[in-house]
Amino acid sequence: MKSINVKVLLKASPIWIFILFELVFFSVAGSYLSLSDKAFMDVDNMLLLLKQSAPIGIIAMGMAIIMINGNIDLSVGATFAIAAIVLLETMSSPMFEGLGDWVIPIAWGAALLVGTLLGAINGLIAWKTGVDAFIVTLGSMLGFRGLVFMFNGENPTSHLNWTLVDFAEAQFLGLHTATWFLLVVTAAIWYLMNRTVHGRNAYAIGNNREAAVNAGIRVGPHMMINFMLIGFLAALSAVVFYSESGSVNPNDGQLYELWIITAVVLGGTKLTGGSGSILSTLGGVIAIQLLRKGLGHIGADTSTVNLVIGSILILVLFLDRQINIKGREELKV
Amino acid sequence: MNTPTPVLRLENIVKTFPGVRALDGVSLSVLPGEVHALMGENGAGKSTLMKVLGGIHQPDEGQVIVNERPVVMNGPLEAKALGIVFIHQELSLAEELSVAENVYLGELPTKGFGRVDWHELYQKTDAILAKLKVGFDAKTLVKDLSIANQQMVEIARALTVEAKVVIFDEPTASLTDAEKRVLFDVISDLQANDVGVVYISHRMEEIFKITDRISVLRDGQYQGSVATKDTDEEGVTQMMIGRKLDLTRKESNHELGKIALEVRNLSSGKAFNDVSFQVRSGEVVGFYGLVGAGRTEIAETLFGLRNKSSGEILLNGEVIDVKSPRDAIEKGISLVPEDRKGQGLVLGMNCRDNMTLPQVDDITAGPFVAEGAEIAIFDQYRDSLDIRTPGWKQDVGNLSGGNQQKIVIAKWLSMKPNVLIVDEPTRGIDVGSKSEIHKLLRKLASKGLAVIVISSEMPEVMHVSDRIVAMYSGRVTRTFECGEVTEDNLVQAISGVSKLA
Amino acid sequence: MLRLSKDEAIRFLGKQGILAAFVIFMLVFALAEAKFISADNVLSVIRSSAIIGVMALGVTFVVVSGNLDLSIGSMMSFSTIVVLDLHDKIGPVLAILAMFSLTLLLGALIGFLVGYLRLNSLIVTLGMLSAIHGLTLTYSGGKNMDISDKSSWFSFFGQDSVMGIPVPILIFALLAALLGIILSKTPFGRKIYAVGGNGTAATFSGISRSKTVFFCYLISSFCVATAGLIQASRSLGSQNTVGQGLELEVLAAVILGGASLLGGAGTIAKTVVGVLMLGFIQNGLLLMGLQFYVQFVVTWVIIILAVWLDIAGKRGKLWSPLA
Amino acid sequence: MKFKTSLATAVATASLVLSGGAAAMTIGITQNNVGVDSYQTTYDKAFTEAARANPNIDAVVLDAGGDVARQIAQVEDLIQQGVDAIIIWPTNGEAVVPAVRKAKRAGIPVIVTNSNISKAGFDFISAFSGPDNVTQGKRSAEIMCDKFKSMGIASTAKVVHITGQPGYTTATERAEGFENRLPEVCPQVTVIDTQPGDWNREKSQQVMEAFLVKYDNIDGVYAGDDNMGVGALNAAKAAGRDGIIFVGATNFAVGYEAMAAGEYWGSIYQSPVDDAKAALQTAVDVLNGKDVPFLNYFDTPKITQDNMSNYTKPVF
Repeated sequence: MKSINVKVLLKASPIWIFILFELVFFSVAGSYLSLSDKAFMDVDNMLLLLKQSAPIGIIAMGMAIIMINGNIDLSVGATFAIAAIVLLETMSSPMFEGLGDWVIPIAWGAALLVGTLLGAINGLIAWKTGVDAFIVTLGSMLGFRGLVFMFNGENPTSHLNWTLVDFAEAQFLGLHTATWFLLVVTAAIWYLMNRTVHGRNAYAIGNNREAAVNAGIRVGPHMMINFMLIGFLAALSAVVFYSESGSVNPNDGQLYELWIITAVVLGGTKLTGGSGSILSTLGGVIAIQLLRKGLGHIGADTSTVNLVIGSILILVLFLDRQINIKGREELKV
Repeated sequence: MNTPTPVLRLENIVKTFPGVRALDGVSLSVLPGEVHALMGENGAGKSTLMKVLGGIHQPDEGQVIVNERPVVMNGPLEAKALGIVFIHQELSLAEELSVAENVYLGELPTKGFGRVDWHELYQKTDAILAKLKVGFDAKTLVKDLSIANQQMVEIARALTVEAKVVIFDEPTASLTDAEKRVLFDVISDLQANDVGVVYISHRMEEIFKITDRISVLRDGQYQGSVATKDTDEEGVTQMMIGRKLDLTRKESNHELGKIALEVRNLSSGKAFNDVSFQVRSGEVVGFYGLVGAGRTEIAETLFGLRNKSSGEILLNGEVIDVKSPRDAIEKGISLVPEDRKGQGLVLGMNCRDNMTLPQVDDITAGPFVAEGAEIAIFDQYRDSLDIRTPGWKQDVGNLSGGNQQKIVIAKWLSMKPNVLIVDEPTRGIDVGSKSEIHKLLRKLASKGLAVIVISSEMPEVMHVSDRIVAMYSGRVTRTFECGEVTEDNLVQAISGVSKLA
Repeated sequence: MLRLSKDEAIRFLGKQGILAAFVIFMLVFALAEAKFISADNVLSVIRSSAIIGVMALGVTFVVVSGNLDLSIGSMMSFSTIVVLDLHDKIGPVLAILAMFSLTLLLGALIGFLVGYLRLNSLIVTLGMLSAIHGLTLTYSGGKNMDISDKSSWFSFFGQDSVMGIPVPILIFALLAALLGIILSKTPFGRKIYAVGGNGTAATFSGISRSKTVFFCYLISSFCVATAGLIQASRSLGSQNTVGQGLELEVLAAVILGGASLLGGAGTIAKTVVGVLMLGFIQNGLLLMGLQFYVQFVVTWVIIILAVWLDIAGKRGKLWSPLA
Repeated sequence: MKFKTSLATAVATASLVLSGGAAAMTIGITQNNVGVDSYQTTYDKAFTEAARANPNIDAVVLDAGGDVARQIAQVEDLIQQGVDAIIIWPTNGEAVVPAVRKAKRAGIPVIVTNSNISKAGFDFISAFSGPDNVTQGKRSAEIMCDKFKSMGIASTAKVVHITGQPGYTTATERAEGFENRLPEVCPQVTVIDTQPGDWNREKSQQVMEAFLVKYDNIDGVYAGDDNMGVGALNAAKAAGRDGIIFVGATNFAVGYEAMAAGEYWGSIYQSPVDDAKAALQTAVDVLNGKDVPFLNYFDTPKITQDNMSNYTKPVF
């Protein structure tokens, strides 16, 4: 991993080839079909691509850990919405009125804390009751969404703070604030999963849980930490996004889990756990955003976007299987 | 002669699970530098005892004493810290990770803030691998290793700490002879360093080759310990099952019938090549060879689970084409597979349903399954095979290994096959049930069934077979008639020493 | 006197916990609000549960076979839109036939992908969720579909009653009885349990795993088509998104009924209990004047408790032994 | 197939660009959620057609699919592509304000269509084009009150109210208009319950089913649009409750038919085609430097069983 060059990346994960293919396709198709004078692969457009990948991307990093660990989290969309509400409610709260813009770090902290806490609830239930994470988070997907509605009924929660909006819209070294968050999170999670004991143990647990238990790895706490991490990241994603937009509908974040899982699977992470790469997950996220952007660029409508994304997901799964098939004489089970 | 202080003592260990008294006052002591065999039938409490020793279970009563100090161990890491190391029977590795990460699983060296110290990790692992004389290094991914090499990784784990006691649970199940020798060298090294070794195995020849003392458990109770040199197989068996075991083979006293199954020049991919043999009705043909020699793959091809690449299969003189297990079943071929829990049974299903699974389409009343007829089948085979279960409603997952295996055999016998293929019929089954199953196979043959027995245990093939087909690396090296087989020439045939006969 | 040890209590709860919880719920609601157990209300709850219920029957087959189906909501929108559109064009009979054929075709496609190509069912049906939604929008051009003749006999399936019992309830009951018998009494049903319990062992017993899974999806899509028929007939018009999100409600009902997502366990009768329980909770909370979203939180708690008790009963311990 | 036609459209427009030289203006639109109901779909089609009919206009037509994040991304994309004007149908009137500010800063005029953004964003937009939803709510209240008076139950009538999607400006404004006007014209009529139906017929049907269980006397139903109104009507019919007065808004074809059948009393006539054309025209006017009223409403009259013959059946 010392010399990360493009070639190694391509070999390691076909997702980058897919992205390349998308870029070429949309550039060529765009030059015939698009109304825009600017090319699809314009630098500004690519920078925007990264920025727009951030809300899904930041959470996807958490989902990658969870899935590598052998679990799944269906509740992230609802966690995202709750964190957003906490952020905006805190900023409008009369309690912090005298603080001026100093309310911002408090609001951020509160949102991140709540996100982490919700993750911890999922982790704790899965750990202590032994109920499968799929079911635990399917339940909390409903439950957390219920909590979202309890804040403000079915009304949106809003608070526009222009200092915050300016911060969120800023560009540093050409990259948007959201992009920086995405990149830093990616780097941090990459480091966590590849260089630390926690990360390596998470791989081991996903790979062979029995073996990990026998080796004395405490499966429960690792699982709990991972759920707290994804809760934190879902909240971070909300913090970054809603700092800029300033208003959350109670339905926001719905179906995010589906997009996120799609991105992680496109990135090559196995649903059975134990294998998966953080960099390829970033690739999966970018591939989906690129697909959406590209289809919009060439004038495809909603129905087409849905059809194409659904089909590509199945196609990738199919190709992955075809590539890994060993031959006609394999055992047929 | 003064007795050295035991490195490990167990005193009156009691462990109960809901409804079961798994360990009932077990005492045991392991001396430094001795190899101590622990034996017992399946369900005798060996695994529970080992889990107590490994810190996975905590005893309800009694004490674990390490170096004359009573200890309480809450988890495998604490056990390891006390110098008790456990080598598991079933491969317990994370395949996607490197060899080094597996060897130090659960205790990766760190350098602050939870960061892994890769340099130290690789260095230490390579040092251990060098001792084991293996041909791979610390950075290799486990998934790229052969099964035998994976077992060596498992063994390497024992050498990561200053072990006082190392427990081996059936370590040789998938090792070649050469690898076994390395393992035994490792064990004698440990011995030389005054480490106590607990060795669990069903394989008598190994027990008598390397152990100093033998302790026996039966039904969760300690039956006593004897010096290995003071006893023999018969003696140990008697301690284990509480009675004498009749191991002598009765010559087949029935006439062999026509050729039931013939295989001509059969090949399938890289698994096996140009295999030919015949099985007559009334005959038991044993297939013997190392793991990976292609025996199981032949069975799978005959049963339609694998495509052949060339050659032909003849049943009662007619060429047949078996594309799926369904085809095989319809033509009267049955397969009792190698992996009882993975391939033979649906553990969450009851005994009756498991037994009638292959013929569930045929025992019907109108569109429904005829449950009465099913129960009749179950009753018949429960009686004839002496299956011990509270009733047909019992989930097979709750039965002992031997009874589970009998359910699988019953399942295929009830199909009234012409050819019965049995793959590793007694793997993981205790001695008592083993001999019952051997008798059963002989009896079936005497009733005119053509039987193929695949086994990795030499005594077993020699005991049950009329003829033995020896395989090495996907090819048949020699076919032995009943009279001409000896341990020596059989070992030669399966290790590639003797050329094609 | 009845005396239970802690272990026995856990085991009992594991086996009958759902039923016990159901009974307790009904009692509490009945005491709190007399209207709750009125015949009118009970019929109305079952009637509005019928659509979820019919789909849950099919999903039970899929789940017992060891797979998932997240595409049913999207597929139901498709069925509803297609039958409404075709009603005016080719008449009700042909429209129903065409709609069932098309929906079964989608089921067959999923069955082929999961059964024969052995692709992961979670991802396949997730992809189909999106793809079928796209298909529906393409078909309808995004427009609402309405039947112009509001007096068409087509309204029979959703709006009429036979002997005082609303037709959706009759359809639900009949289908539940039929599918219940298929799952528990026929060779095919037995094979589904085998395939879901241990697919490899089923293959080694000569059972075609591919075929079994394929037919489970076919049955699931048949149920979805039936639900779409009831839906279309009930409102004689629909938006493209009518089934959106129902997959989760259905899955919740099936899990509540005790089917294991690992496969091999679950029955139609228990699924029916799960469906009714969700329906009555929803209704009871509404009658007590609570907002619909309170029901989300209650469902969350109940699902976790139900599954927890189930596995606690099996392992004989309340808490997971996991370190 | 839709994909083909839109490709064809795009090709046609593109070739137009090539043959006839650059068109005078490029206008981008990001819509709320096409395909979720007929109104939005019809709007989408009408807008595309209107843009195609005008040789001076190139239109980039996008759809946010109801997702705020996607809509913000689309506004950014449109800014980046350098369009001349942006029309936005907000998914959330509050959340798009910063994105609109960005467009303003990039020198691109923004026209809000159909449903307004929050007041915080008024500084950054050139105009709002759409129906006057407060007035619509008021008119619905008047329709209902008049009917109650003619039935002689204006002193006792009980009404339930099914609103559109919460947080959606159209829904808030209509509800506000209705709830304010009703007590003015019929002070004794009481609104006994209010629940959202999310612009969704099925959801509204469920809400109404619950109302019917809960309340034995319901005289009138006001729904935020006809789609929901018909859902409520279906629930009442299924429960066999006759004599309820249904009043909606945004007259849909189903509502019109139900009115013709005598089951549904009245609504507000609002055409998505007018809506789309008005938005496009407003954008063109802004670009041409014409004076445009900041709140550019198009007329949405009352329609009831009595006067419905004056109106053609809506196409959606």
